[in-house]
Amino acid sequence: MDLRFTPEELKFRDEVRAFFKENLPEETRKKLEAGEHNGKQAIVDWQRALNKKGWAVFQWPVEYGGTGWTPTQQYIFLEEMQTAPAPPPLPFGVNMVGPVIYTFGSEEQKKKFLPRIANIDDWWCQGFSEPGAGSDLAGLKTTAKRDGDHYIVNGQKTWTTLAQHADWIFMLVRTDSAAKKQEGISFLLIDMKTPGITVRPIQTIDGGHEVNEVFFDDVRVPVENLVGQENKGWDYAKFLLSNERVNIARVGATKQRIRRIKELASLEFDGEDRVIDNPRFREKLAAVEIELKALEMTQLRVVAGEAKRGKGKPDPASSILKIKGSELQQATTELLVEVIGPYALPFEPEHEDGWNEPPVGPEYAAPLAPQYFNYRKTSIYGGSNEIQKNIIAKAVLGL
Amino acid sequence: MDLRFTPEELKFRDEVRAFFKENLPEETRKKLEAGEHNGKQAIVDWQRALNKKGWAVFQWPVEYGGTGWTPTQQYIFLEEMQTAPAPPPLPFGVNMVGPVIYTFGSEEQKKKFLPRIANIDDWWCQGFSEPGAGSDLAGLKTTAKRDGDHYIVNGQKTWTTLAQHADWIFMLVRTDSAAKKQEGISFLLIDMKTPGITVRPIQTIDGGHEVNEVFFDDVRVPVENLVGQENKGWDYAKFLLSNERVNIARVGATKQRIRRIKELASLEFDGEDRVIDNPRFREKLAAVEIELKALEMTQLRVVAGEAKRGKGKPDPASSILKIKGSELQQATTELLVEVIGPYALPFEPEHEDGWNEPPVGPEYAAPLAPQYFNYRKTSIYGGSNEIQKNIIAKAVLGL
Amino acid sequence: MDFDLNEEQSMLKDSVDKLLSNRYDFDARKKHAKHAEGFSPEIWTQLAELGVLAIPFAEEHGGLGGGAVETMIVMESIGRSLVLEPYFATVILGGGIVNTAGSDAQKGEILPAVADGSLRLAFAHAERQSRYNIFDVKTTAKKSGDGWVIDGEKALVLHGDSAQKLIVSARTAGGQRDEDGLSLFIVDAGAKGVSRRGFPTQDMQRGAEITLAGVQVGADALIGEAGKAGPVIAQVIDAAIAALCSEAVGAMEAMHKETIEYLKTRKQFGVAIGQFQVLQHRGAEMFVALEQARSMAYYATMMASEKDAAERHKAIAAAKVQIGRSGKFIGQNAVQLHGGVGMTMELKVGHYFKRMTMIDLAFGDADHHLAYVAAQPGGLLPASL
Amino acid sequence: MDFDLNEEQSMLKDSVDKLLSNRYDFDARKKHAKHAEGFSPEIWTQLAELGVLAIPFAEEHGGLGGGAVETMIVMESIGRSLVLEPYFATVILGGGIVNTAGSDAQKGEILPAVADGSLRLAFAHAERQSRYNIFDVKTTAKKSGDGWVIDGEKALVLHGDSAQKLIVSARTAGGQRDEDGLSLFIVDAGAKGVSRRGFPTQDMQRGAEITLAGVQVGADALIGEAGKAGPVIAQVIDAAIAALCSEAVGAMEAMHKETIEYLKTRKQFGVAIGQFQVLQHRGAEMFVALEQARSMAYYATMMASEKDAAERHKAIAAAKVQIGRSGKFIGQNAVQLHGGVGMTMELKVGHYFKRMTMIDLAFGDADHHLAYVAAQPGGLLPASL
Repeated sequence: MDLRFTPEELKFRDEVRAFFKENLPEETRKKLEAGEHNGKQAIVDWQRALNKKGWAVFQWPVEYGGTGWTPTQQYIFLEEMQTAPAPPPLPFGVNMVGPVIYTFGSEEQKKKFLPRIANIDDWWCQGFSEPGAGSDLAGLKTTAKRDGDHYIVNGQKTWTTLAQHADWIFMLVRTDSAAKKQEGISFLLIDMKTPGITVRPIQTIDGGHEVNEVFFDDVRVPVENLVGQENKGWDYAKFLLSNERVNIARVGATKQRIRRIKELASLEFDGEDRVIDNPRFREKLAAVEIELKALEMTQLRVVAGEAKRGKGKPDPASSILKIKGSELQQATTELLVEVIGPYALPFEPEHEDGWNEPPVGPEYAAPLAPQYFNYRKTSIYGGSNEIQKNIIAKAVLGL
Repeated sequence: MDLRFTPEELKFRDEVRAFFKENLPEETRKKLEAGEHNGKQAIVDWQRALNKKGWAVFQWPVEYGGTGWTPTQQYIFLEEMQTAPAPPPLPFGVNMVGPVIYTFGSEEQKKKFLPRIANIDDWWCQGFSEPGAGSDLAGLKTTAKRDGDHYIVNGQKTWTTLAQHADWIFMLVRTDSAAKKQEGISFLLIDMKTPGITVRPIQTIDGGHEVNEVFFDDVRVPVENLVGQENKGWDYAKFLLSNERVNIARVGATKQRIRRIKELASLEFDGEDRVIDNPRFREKLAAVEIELKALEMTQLRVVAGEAKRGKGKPDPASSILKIKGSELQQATTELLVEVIGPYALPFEPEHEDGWNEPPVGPEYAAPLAPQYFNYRKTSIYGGSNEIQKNIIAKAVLGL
Repeated sequence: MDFDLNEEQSMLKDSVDKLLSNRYDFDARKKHAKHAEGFSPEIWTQLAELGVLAIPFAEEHGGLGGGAVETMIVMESIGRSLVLEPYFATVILGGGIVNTAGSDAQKGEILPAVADGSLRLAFAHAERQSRYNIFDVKTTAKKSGDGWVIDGEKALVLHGDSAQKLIVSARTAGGQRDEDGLSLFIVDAGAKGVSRRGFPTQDMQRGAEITLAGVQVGADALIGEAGKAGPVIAQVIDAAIAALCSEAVGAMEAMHKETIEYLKTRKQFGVAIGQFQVLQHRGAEMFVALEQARSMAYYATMMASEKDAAERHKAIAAAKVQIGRSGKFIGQNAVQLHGGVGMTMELKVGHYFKRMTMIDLAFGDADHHLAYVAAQPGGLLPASL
Repeated sequence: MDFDLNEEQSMLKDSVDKLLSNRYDFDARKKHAKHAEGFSPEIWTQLAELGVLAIPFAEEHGGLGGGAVETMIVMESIGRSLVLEPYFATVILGGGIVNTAGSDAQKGEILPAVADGSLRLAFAHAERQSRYNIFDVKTTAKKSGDGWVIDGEKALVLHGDSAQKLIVSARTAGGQRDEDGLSLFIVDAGAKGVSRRGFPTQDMQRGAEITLAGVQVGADALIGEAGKAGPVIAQVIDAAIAALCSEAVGAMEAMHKETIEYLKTRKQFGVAIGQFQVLQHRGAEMFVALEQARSMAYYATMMASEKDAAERHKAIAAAKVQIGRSGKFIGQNAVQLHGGVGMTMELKVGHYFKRMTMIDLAFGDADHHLAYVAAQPGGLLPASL
């Protein structure tokens, strides 16, 4: 048992840190730091910079462009990425559909899609959730009916993040309505330019447009875009979802946000004292820091365990990472609102899109309340925290 | 809408307060204030003093010795009693079996038992809970089989509070094993001196002896000790339990404990500062005080509603009183431990029974940790807080 | 002790509830918000016609002579419907100040116009640095001939962009955070030297930054005695917090109701999600938080007219703590139990959540008021009877 | 980064676990407690035979040269079995001080005797007034010839009633709460002027009040340099807190396991109560609290040997906060989910709960340490990388 990073790991960390320092555009970094969203181009540019370095799909097998890093190295990379802060490579391609394609896809699919995912030549989005399903993902109703060498897709997806930028969507569709609900599902790849697809924005309570509804009206999809076998899509989805959980704790991002809290709380005054000098505020923040330190150790334990269990077999205890990770993300966005206090009130949606007017109050205030509202999603998406507790109760505690 | 006490109510409060001041023995008061238990004799003496004044069974109908007070007056009386603090009249007689007897009992039972309850000539205890039943009260297994003009009772009761002092026990027993579980239950009154009854103490984690197991081995009970009709006992039990909930908030007792916290926190030092001067401690205490003020208002609303709905029809919202009431009792016992800090460590069970040796550390320390441990019961007994939330969900929210 | 409404109060409640249930559903509200003022002038007129805008004022000033309970009734209803109209800014804050400290002439001029809906007020008081300290004012008013010249910048003025008259606080003496030395003035929003920049708020209301540059007002603009406005401001803000507590209870009640309704209708895994015990208990815990908040809103209502300013403020602060905490718990869980759709602008629940967040931050958040209560000798409850 | 035990560590774990699972079930523990010393001398001997008492000491002093991880393993096991024997008082506290600051002669005399089980120590340090300030010492030691005379009263000395030697802190210079001016002495428990009054503790262990009235010790009783013991005390107490964190994790783990087991077996309303989703989630929340505590116990173990005293103490304080909070949550809920039987002395769960309560209060409760972490410049995480 040795609970410290090895010298090699520390050297690796320095290398990553140096690369970020030299290559991450300041504009991109600052937006993330402020709690704002980066636009499409900034995300594309940054992922291409990573890809040039060979790091865009670091977690993939080496033959498809991966790095062969140990789980600990991967952890260090993500931690540095989040604390920089730098935008992560677009997860829908890199973390979601990419691994499904190289694990279950045809050789043609691998050749066609994987390099373009790494270089973000295709912007992918995810078509899993449906209005009627929610946490009961397998209750989906979108159908794909075979018609010669095409599937005809009809139905509706929702919560489709950044679909407004997307070139492709990966989908769960029902190909056998007679089968039990998990057994009639297939995994399709669909070109977003195909006729019959309509994207409708969903405005979220922060005033932003991050998610969409996507409607499918007799959309013709070539059968070669089926991944793996027909009616086996649920297995691929489960594989995908378990990958998704690995980085869900977002320890680095929360660390970065804690730095931001300290920075802004040193700028805001309550009478003659800075907010950061209020002992009660400091204790609330320290309590979050302590839980975060514990979560970081928990994450390292899961990572170390994964190194032993082998990839793709996540620890059911990783539900802890989702629960605590989202709680701490929410706690820190809440503390930022507390710092800014009454100046959370003005709503400046134009702020992010390059508003030319001066802000109402301090320039850092505008994104904070929307961020707090937006982050309520973290305990809902990716399997709500209630679902995570069900998982722990069943898979870990045997209840 | 008028949210203040009337002048008449304030006058009544002063009268009650003056009576307590003049008649409550200082020794009895001090024990309660310190978080210790009063012995049998102190409880008997005090109830007899109340009975002499005509207040021991204030909530009963006037014909049986009650006062005819309004719900608000009753509230004021209880509040004054708890803040004095004075011991309540023994609830097993006054609040539990007494109302069952005058509502459902025979004339003979009324004549025989009610005056003796008021004057605590009989010490009653409650035989409802069984080891196998717990929150599922109706799952009880103790049987009473008719044998001529007697019932033969066999089985076991548990959590029987102060059975070690008891002259009589009121019981739920199963008289029809074939019926659905709520429908085969009867309500019996049993003389504790009857052969075949064994009382075994249960030691609780605070080191005290408050509760007992009571075993029944072929205990012969005259049929005239059946209350109401055979197999209707569940109705009487529900009636009894709904009465029990009225004073469950214990706002006055928690107020008194908050005074005690302030007193002891002014005596204990952390370095050069008194514990009471620690802003964090003050905020924790203030947070409890605010919740308690809210609970007091909630209780007044329930009381006012009861005045309108009529007695014996408790508001299902009164589950709030149980939940918040127990949480605040627990929070205050926890704060007392925090005040005394390391001096919670010594265990001095003899303390209450008139130990002659000096205490380890401050004389007020010994009862505090045991009180904290003991009060964990408040979220368990009388329908656990989980059960209370079930009740709210079903009866109030319709879920 | 009586928690029931009397006949007049019941009638008031019925008439306000009826107006709002007819004219203030979710879609109507969206339309109301699109007016230039950020609310519907028509609804404002209807509120005036119902007498709602006249409630707290004396009959001689066109008012109805209502008290804190009547205000509570209206504010609860406003909270339930997420009303955008500037009742709080005009009647409670601006009207409250004139009603509390104005001369007979000022009352006679202002209050009837407020009551009949023709005059809207805003309270231009807070400044960039003041945060939750209600006496932290840098804006100055200097004697100039018979009148005064006011200079300064006011921040986050609720509905300051559409009010016709502003009630402006300014320092005529004393240090930046002294209670002493504050004065209040009635200033025409169109007066020379007044510039306003309106903005939308997170909760779909309106606010403004207001600059006062050499604004000249006459002697008759001064409300009450020069330098003695501190206690007036404190008293009106305490009453305003009590009103906000009632609004919050209305919003929490509606949000809780919608959530329970959603639990009953939304199906997952083949059953209504309200069948899941964990969600049942969450609903019950939200109910407990709601009722505790309601109790403290009643307490605030009762104590808003307490003569002893220290006792009054302690009670109001305690209520604000409870409201803030209950509101956060109920709001966050209402969104959570709705899941994804709770995150969208398309359901009312998210709007309630945002309004509750802003109410917590108005005039001091829960932590601010908790620290106040904790710092009082003896805490909230007297240390000995 | 490696969270696995090496072969020797696994063997240590197995042997301790085996001894305790054979000899330390609930009934055995009750018997052990009935010995005059409050624990079983026989078990103590067996721990010595296993080498457990020798772990942290160098081989030249009869030790095994183990580190913080080995201590963690033993303390977790002690926590799981609620061991009453004075391992913590003797090996971690008393032995820790001699091992950290003792002269070669002192180590040679004391440590082998600790390791072979023949000598038990107690750390007579805290006083009535010291609460959680580890430098608050009024007991004095004055030069007297070659040696010293010690006067003072020590409070709440763990296992102080049965230890053969006491490690006594006393002030040789400085003010009552100065880190400077503290000294440590080895004092025979039977020395003239030492009087002890033993008492049972809430968690079935033993403590003592110890009076030192003109106790004379030789020059060789002084540990390290006179007046320089402050940092030694701080270091050993930090290591002791790390050890307590591990004990707490053992206790929490066992308590959680018993609770889950109870949920699976206890039936109500015709089903195992573990079928109720609310109780399932509570079990899951306890699991999260347990694993977060375990993570911080690891962190404390890692940081217990950190050279930078300020960094070390900050990390230890953070761990103690997590342990205190997780312990309270798990303990209270373990009792709650057991219902009535959880309130009785007849089940182990209540004993775990009480032990966790006492661990929270030992060397500073969660609030105390949270305030410490909060007061550090930059908090727990560095403000900038």
